[in-house]
Amino acid sequence: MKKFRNLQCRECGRRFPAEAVYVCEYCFGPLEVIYDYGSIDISRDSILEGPLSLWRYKPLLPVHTDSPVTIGEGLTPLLRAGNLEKELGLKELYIKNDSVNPTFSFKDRVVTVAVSRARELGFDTVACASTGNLACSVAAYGKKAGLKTVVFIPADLEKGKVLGAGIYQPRLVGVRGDYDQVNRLCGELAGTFKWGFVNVNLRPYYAEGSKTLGFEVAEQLGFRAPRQVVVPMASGSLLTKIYKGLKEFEELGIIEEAGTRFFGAQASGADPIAEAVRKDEDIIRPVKVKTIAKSLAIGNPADGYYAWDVIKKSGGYAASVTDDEIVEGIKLLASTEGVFTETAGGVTVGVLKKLVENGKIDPELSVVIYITGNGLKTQEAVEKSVSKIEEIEPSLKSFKESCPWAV
Amino acid sequence: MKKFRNLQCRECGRRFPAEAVYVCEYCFGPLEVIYDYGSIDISRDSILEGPLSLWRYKPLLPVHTDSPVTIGEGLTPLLRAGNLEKELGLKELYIKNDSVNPTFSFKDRVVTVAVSRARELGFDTVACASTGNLACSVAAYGKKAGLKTVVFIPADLEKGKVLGAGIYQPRLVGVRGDYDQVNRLCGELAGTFKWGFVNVNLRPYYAEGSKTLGFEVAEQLGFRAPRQVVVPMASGSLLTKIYKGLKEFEELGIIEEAGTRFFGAQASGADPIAEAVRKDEDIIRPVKVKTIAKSLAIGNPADGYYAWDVIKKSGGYAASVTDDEIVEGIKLLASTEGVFTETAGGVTVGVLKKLVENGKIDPELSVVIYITGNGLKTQEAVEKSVSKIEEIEPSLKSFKESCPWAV
Amino acid sequence: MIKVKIPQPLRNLTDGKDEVSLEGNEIGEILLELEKKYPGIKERLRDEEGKLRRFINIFVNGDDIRHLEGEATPVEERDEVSILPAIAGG
Amino acid sequence: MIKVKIPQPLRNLTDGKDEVSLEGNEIGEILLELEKKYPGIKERLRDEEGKLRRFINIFVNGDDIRHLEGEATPVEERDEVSILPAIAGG
Repeated sequence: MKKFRNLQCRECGRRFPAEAVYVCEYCFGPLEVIYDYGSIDISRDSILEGPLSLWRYKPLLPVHTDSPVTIGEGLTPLLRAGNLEKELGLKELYIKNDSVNPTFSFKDRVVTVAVSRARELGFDTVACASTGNLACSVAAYGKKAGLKTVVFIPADLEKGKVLGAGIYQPRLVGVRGDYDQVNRLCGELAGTFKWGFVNVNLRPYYAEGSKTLGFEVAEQLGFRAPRQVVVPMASGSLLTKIYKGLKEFEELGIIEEAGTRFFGAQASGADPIAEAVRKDEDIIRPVKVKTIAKSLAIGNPADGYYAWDVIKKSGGYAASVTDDEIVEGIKLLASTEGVFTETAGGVTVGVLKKLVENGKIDPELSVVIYITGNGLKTQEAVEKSVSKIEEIEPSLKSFKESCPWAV
Repeated sequence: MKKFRNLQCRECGRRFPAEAVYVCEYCFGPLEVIYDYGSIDISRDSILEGPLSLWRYKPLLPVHTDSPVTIGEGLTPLLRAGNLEKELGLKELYIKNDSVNPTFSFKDRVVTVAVSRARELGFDTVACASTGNLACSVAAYGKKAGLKTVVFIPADLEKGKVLGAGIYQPRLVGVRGDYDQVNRLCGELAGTFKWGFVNVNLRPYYAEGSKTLGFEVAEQLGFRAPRQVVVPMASGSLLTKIYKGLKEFEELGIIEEAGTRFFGAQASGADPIAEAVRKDEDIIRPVKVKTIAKSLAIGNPADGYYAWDVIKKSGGYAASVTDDEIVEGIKLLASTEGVFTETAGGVTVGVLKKLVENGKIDPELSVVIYITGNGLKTQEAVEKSVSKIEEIEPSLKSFKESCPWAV
Repeated sequence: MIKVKIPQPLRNLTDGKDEVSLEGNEIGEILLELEKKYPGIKERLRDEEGKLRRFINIFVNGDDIRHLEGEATPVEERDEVSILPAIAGG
Repeated sequence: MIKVKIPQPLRNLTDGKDEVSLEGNEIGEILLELEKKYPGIKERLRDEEGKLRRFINIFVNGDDIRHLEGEATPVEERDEVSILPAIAGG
């Protein structure tokens, strides 16, 4: 008995075979993997006995293979944030630190699933359109899988991200245009070449990897769901999948129902979902993006409606923060909890602060914030915000003279 | 019953109280924590039920506190390296990927122990002398511990490492001189200020953190020791402590004795230990260092004699590699296994290759290589070694014309 | 004539063409022409109430018509109109 | 006179002084003077066979004497001699 056979359109409900399909051919709605939960065997014990990676949740991931393509992704630390609790006046705050995945962002969760599925579907080439983090991840997993690997990026991408992907030696195609154009080109290429584009024709499988950020947090809290979560939003997919992960655990009896409230975090220059929540309108109006949080810079989010829906029905909220608040968020997290995150993490911390201050987040209930990427990849954003060097000669005398604070 | 009360000189055997002592006051030998193993309660089960961090081995670490200063360090992935096995003709190769620690190097293992001990000993300030990785780690853990934090670095350190430490907002003192001079100054300061210098007066506790790289690998192999290990060497401390970790597990009955052979990896421009092994002399001659592997650039290694001794008595060997071989090692690991390491990791991979080629490593027996740091911190070393970008216009036509390899 | 790029899922309705040329001064008129010329397209683009489905995106020279004047957005010779699904993260 | 920097563990033998001035043309002579002037220092610096202990490092103007001519390394006015433990990683 196979645990999944079909994809289903979230809009019109039409079903498709579980192959590499782009979007619903009828209405363009996103497709989702449909599981036969009755045939799925998973329990607290089976999870605890599983590997020290997200593959301990394999029964709930859309691959059949017994040898997924893995580099040890997932099972990242969940940290109790005592200093930040005091700073913000919260009772119980946790950081899910996903900056320590193999290629240093949460994208490894979705890519390990997508590349495993690509190999299972018989592709000999994997590809993606990316602004950085996804490029690094696809390059690494494609090589690990022994597949041909082609990564499409905007030609003017920051040096650090080009290097972070190029080191794995993939084909690296720089498209003269913005991420939008790169993505559209990949949509066209997916119809022309028989390649597995992880975030295009493999998207239904790819997206399921994000559920593991729901599973893990629940497991790490002792198999209970957090009462409140703050999740960064670009396309909105991550938030909806964390919700789905918690729901699956609830329905399978692995955790109790907790009524988790979902809070969405966006950057002010790219916040169509947060804007719809604020205005209490169920229309996501596309925007032209402008923010230092490039990994969140999507103006027309594919899963925006579903993210909006989860936020509303869970009793959560959404907010956005400016570039300055993003940098302050990065500094705050580093200097209180020792976690150095990229700009997207600054968005999450900044939004947490804002939602505590305006009373949307209940300070008495547990909160988990999702930190999805690594600060070493967006160094330019904080160059002016690190400690100044106090220069001295190599002598006790010079130190005492130059650093009068030393006692 | 306390599990430890004393430090002991490895040279002359004199004992000292377990406080913040620099070196043996009598003969300058390094001091080591002495445990009362009879009072230590640890088993496979107690380990498996422990936290998902290196604190699952707490009974064998030199702190008494129940609340160590932690950011989720350790329990990093041990990866089966199938592609690299084929490339090098090995039967069973594993990568211990320590680049995904909270501040992205293995230094978090030693610093979590040192800072926890510093707090326990009543220090209100932690400090260190560093070339980069240690600076990042002490800055993060010092802040997390709520202690005053002072980091000493050479004033001309690379921007990326200054930023990686400075983001946590420590006091950052740039000493006009090389690492040698920074270290000597800190030796003097440790005698003047009542501060805990993690790699000076807290060194006996600090160094014990490295044992966890022995414990974890054994646990992750299903509670058995690897037959061969390749370990990068700067001061030589890491190699001797991995040995000590395996020995402790053997003596406590947690693993069977395996006769693990220890292989040491150094950079050609900083290889006094490897040189002594090659010449089969028990004298470590200090050298003036010159290598791109800055985190291994120690010319007069404090634990060189002990590392040499472990290598010799275990039936292992040592080798060193040039700057070019280091870069090739980084590329090889990234393009086969999807792991992006810093220059020290390139040294380890390059030495592995060399020792397989010259027959010192037995290809039939299991090998574990220790990857201790993250490639995003030494980007300048590989700038010229990443995939070239192939630039195109955002159209199918331009793609097909410019990338004839695409089929 | 205005060039309209047809996405893959709709090409079985346009005889496999990935681009068609149509007359019209506004997006609304262009879509009407498209729907007339290729029966079946209308129900793919619009819901029961006749509104454009929410995952259908229409661009004029790369700009989403929701940034412009919606279906009243004017078009002229040499403009390029594209019909595309929403963008996934990356 | 040559200035010799005394490390902390030996200062209880030098009346707490962190620097002493001594006569001599070679490191060996300087050490002999030091050992004479401050009884007890000799056994701290040397093993039973009279060799410098392996964790004792002696520098002339920042250079390890093992890079130079060992105890035969010449010294002259204004040179700075330091006695230091080996360096730990960082």
